[in-house]
Amino acid sequence: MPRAALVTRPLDVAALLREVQRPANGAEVLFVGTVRDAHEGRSVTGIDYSAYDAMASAELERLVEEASVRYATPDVVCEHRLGTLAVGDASVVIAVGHPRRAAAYDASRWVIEALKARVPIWKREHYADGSRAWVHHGR
Amino acid sequence: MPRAALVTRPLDVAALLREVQRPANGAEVLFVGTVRDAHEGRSVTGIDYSAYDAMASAELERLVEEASVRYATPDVVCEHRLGTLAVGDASVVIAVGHPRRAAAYDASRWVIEALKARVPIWKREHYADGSRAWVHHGR
Amino acid sequence: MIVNVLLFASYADALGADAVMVEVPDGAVLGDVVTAIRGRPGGDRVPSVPLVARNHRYATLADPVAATDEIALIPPVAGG
Amino acid sequence: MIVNVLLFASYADALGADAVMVEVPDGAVLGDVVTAIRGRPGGDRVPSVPLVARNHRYATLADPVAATDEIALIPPVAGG
Repeated sequence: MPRAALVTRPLDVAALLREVQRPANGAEVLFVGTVRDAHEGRSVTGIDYSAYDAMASAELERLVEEASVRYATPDVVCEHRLGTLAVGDASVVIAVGHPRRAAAYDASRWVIEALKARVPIWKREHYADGSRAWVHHGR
Repeated sequence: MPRAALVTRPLDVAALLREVQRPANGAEVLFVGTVRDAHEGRSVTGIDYSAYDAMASAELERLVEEASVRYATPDVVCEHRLGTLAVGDASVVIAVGHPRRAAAYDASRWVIEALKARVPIWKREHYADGSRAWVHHGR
Repeated sequence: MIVNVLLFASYADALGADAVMVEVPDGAVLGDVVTAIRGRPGGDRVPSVPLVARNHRYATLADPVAATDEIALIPPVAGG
Repeated sequence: MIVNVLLFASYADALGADAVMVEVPDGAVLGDVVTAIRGRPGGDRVPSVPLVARNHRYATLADPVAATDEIALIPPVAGG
């Protein structure tokens, strides 16, 4: 069944992969978003992720349900981590299992794009010079 | 650095993910191919994977090198398992790390498609009725 | 009626609060709530047509508002 | 000259061997090797234009062959 969650612990990629593996599936695609050490030329040391928890959970759940219907597989799982993350930490994992690889890739891509467009989560970057700033996508 | 290998042990997805994580990367995409329980309407109980070992290794290495150049990232790793696999076992894992998610997805997809087109690996399916048959893609 | 409005991220910083109470006439729409918020100190940093959520779903500024609704102004999202 | 040709999967099953030795004239091309293989018992199950590899790279039937080359006939591949 599709499942989504906001968590404050490190994401367990192997566990999320197992969750979408079924004998009918021939392909699993995992997307892992990680904190980069640079953004628009500035040196980044970490990111605070915060959310409108109740709505972000609901929106993320609606989103994996929609992906499940759209791509015809029950095996769509997404976890997003909140709190202060260091460079290299995984902020989001999307796991999709599907009988066919093309659909597994497409569903995975659809979930991350929809998440970035719709789910009320914000990030504030910490820079090497000690300053911090809220980051918008597509800015 | 790009790396490819044919192996006869179970594939370790978490280790392959770690191999492509670097501070400059914001996205990792993992593709996992697994043995399905059915193919063209027949019930499958397992698959023997065999290869022209020397050439398959060389071709797989050329392929990850090419992906690395084509998609401008050193973080492309592929392992393919050989031997007799059961339903649910992972036969291939492709891990790509990249600063940008779109390129990570594209590189991952390119590697699996090229692998299926070019690398001299063969599979013989075992069916529930006890018979076995060599399987061709696109048949 | 009094409506409680949740603020997040850059909007919370701008208004100096995670939530503010605003008074709007009965029969008001979400646009009226936004106008009230923008009249507060720091409210000029909220755009005139921000994303707005009502009861955990995106809504439009023409949608009606009730005192029992959970209203939130949603700064540009940046998950992933 | 004598050329050793590696066979795999369905081709190995067809010829009943993982490798066969074939004799071709000096100056022969890979197409001559394929013709010789196809004349063996079971060789009719090898297509007239199969994939062929020389020294671990795909080659064409017009490419020359030397006795020291590692030649292989490659059945339709099915990795992944």
